Amino acid sequence: MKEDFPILSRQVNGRNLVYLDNAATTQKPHCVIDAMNQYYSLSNANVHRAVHTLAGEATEGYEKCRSLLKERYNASRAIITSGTTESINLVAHAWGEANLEDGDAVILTEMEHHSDIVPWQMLAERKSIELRYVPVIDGNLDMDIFDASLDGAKLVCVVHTSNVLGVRNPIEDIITKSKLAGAKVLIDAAQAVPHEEIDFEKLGADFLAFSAHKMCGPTGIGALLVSESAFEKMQPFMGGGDMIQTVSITGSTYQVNEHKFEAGTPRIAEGVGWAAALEWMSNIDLEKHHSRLINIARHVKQELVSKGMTVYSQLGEKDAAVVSFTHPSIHPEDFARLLDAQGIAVRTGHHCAQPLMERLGVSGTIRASFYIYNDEDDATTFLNGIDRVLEAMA
Amino acid sequence: MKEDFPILSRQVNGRNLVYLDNAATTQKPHCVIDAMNQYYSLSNANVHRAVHTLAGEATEGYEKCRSLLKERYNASRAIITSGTTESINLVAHAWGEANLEDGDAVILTEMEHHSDIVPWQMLAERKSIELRYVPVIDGNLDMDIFDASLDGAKLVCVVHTSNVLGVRNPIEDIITKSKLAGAKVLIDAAQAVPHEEIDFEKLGADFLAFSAHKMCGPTGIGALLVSESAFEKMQPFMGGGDMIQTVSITGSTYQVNEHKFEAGTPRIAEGVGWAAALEWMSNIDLEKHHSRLINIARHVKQELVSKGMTVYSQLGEKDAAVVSFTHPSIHPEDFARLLDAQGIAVRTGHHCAQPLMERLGVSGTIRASFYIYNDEDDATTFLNGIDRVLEAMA
Amino acid sequence: MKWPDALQEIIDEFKEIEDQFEKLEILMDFSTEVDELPTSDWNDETLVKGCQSVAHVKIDINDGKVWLKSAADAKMVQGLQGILTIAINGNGVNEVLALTPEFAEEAGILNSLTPSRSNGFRTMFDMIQLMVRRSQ
Amino acid sequence: MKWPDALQEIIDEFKEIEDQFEKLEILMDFSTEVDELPTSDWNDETLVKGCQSVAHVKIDINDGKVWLKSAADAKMVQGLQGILTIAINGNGVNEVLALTPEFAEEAGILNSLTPSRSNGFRTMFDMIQLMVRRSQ
Ligand SMILES: Cc1ncc(COP(=O)(O)O)c(C=O)c1O
Ligand SMILES: Cc1ncc(COP(=O)(O)O)c(C=O)c1O
Repeated sequence: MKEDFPILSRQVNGRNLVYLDNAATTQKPHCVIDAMNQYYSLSNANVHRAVHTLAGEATEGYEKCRSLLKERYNASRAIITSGTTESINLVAHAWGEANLEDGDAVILTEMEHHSDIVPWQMLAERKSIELRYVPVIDGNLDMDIFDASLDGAKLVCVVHTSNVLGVRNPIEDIITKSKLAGAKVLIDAAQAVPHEEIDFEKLGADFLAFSAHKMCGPTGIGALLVSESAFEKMQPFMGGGDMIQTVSITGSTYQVNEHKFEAGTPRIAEGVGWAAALEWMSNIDLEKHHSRLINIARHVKQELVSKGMTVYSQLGEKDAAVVSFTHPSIHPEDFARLLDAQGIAVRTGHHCAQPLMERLGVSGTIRASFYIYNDEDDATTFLNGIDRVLEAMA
Repeated sequence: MKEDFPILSRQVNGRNLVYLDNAATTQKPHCVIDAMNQYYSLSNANVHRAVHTLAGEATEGYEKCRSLLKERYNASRAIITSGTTESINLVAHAWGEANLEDGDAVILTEMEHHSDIVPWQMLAERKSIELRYVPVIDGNLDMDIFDASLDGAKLVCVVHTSNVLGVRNPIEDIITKSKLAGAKVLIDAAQAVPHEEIDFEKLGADFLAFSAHKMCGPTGIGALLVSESAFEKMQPFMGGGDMIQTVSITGSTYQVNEHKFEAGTPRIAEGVGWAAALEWMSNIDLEKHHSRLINIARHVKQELVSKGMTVYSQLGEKDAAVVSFTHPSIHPEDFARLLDAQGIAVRTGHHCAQPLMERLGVSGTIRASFYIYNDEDDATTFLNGIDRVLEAMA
Repeated sequence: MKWPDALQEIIDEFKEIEDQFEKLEILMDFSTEVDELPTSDWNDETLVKGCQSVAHVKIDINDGKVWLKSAADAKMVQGLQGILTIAINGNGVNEVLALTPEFAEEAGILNSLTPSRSNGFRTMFDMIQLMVRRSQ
Repeated sequence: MKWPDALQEIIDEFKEIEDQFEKLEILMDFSTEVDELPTSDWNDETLVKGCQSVAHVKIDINDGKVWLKSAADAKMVQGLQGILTIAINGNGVNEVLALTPEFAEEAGILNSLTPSRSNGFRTMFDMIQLMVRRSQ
């Protein structure tokens, strides 16, 4: 697997790179890099409106990304955005503005990424909407409080898999209960799609947001899957070319399909690159990798605990292989920098989840997140790297 | 020059590609393609928050794009967006919502691209704002009506260079008068930055929007330059990671610099690619190319007229080399398809400027737009191609 | 897939042509095969939506046989309509419903059209079959 | 650029080290050089903004000589503060104002830090010089 990823043969500070910052962004296989290269070298053109050959190829390349998304996730509507963050903001504007009213409640959780908090706080400032946060206890959502919060909620926004703890929330349960209570459901699947297969239709959620760059695809592109019933209720968000049917100085009419929400020249090369990533991933057995990686993560956790670290990740059966920890005295940034000096890339800080940090009672953690190209050797190098840090700081 | 652009040695329908759809998007030189390739192969990581080496390189690469933009255009604020369309929508939301009030007037022109019309129509629906359209006469803005419209206007939105006619509007005059009248000014520079040097500070506009893909850069990225006085008055648009300082369940505080408007993982590889394009362009003498291209365009216009076509472009001294025309009986799409069969790429349709089409009294035009890598041979091939179409359709 | 003879002949004719320009010329020649739908019969039901140029189609069924009337402003679309006219006119409902739009790809016509245009063609094709199904 | 002797010595020391880990160890060793700013003196004026970890700096000028007091929670930032302490303490106002942050790059320290961190360092450095200028 590693040989598919050019960056993994790179040296950092004189050592072979061990990349364990996968929850932030994943690396790209050759085929993805080549697809974009090829697009720019052979087919680059603007899409949709022109009749010339390049424009046809560019349109096919871009729209193929959409068809692959619909196919892979079993969705009838896939809006292409710039990433999870824009996808969620799109829901807040295109659906929220039109369908939420003063006094309505939106349920969030303390485990959300800032991208699934701030858009709702901003909406709550434009309208008087009540935001109800489901607390986290022992690294999991407090489902009793969730149940109790449902009454009067019009929308439930929940992260499928936490980028800090790796915890995979009981979203099936959450969706069922929310639907029963008459609430729409938005799933932040940024960390989910890289780790498990998802059937959007079957899940029954209304919105599912994710980014290409966290699943071996390019930066600058992501998607929002939408149920038909929610799609019908969405008003345009950004205005411009490609999202209109007619424009006159007295008013405009809009496209009826996903293009309605894709104003302006779209992310064409990015769509081509993501399509290549989706095709590449269709040959990857995520489940097999998942069990392999969760075992590695559990081993790493055990070792870290025995070395005196506090580990916040529970690493349950279905959780992602994300190990968040702190050392009782070494500052996370010193820790990360000393690992980087050994070629090991991990992340430190609040991971864009400050409310969760507050709940955990820390200002930040060190996070090692494993992905399909990581193996036991990486874990060993990482643990040896930790030992060297502990020795140096002793 | 052509050898710098890999796509230009491609064959289309058995002929050498002659690419004359540059107003839709431009081609990319090797160095831009290579820079992105290299980024993904060597430095890919998420930006800003991590301390590891790759993240440092990625951040430097992305932020270099911003510094180059500020330097090239002499601007103190450069917000990176997904393109002109998002830049204009950003102004409508981040500045418009906070600074326009019921009853205020916004001036647009009939020459605007849909991306500079629809966001204002949508804002006008959210607030009662009056939209005043400056008409086009003989291919130019009616400046008398512009002058008469200024009273009570809070914002003037005008396209620097038309994507349909190539006409370069008297924006210096427009800016001076607007400032005198106390109105802010937004310039749609999507077609301007590829063709002329721009000094944002000196121009004195408040907002300048453009896209990388129209100036040899990648898709999926663009910018909004903002004056300090307007920047201070902008409220956040999209919420998420990277645009906040702190997030808690009781509320959030925002970044104070451009990051405030760049929510979520940014367009990292795109920033790296655009930086390469900006560096490449810094060695291009745009003025020299401009006089070369406008002469080619004028020659093409003359020939088209002598062949019985109606040409809508005036092609004045400072206009871009964009030739829009129709044939009295041949449908534009048939025309374009028969040119494509000869390897010649032109655009047909309304060019996302339906109000202008209405004014010109056509439903669409055929548009040949020339760029720095086009030469007289391209013009000759194009004109010969036209002859073959005329013969076939005679 | 096996096509009706008349259609197969057309496909073969196109396949023999290499030059794309000539292919389009032949395509336009088929415009003379169109059984013209007069503008007075144009309405929202006959309009092909999603097509970049204006196109209209209408179906009549007489004694179980299908007849296509159509019109378009672009010559290439007329050409496509002409081919459809040959493939459809005078054939039984079941034969028409058995057609698929892939013949245009096999003939190399759709290849020469952009997706948005080929979508227009698919839309037109689907519309015709829907009209046939509804008129039964 | 010519650096003050004490600083030049430090730069040379860093330049001799190849291994990045060792470089960081040496950097942290300089944390002992910090003249500690007690938490009771921390305030919004002393806080270095834009630094990812908590850092504070304060300047005293006595008889035209500058003295730096500082504190930070991360050891590497303390190390940087330690180097600044050596470069600044007891020197005249003009000497301090003549310093530029590039010495950290020359020593290969900034290279080993990310831009956001090096921005933190630059911010800290700029803050100190501003404080010196203001206290004159
Ligand atoms: C004048 C003008 N304005 C705005 C745009 C929109 O740019 P983009 O599609 O890159 O957002 C374009 C290009 O299509 C243009 O030519
Ligand atoms: C759970 C979660 N939600 C949302 C995001 C935001 O994704 P992006 O930055 O790609 O918009 C991330 C990644 O940073 C994430 O991990």
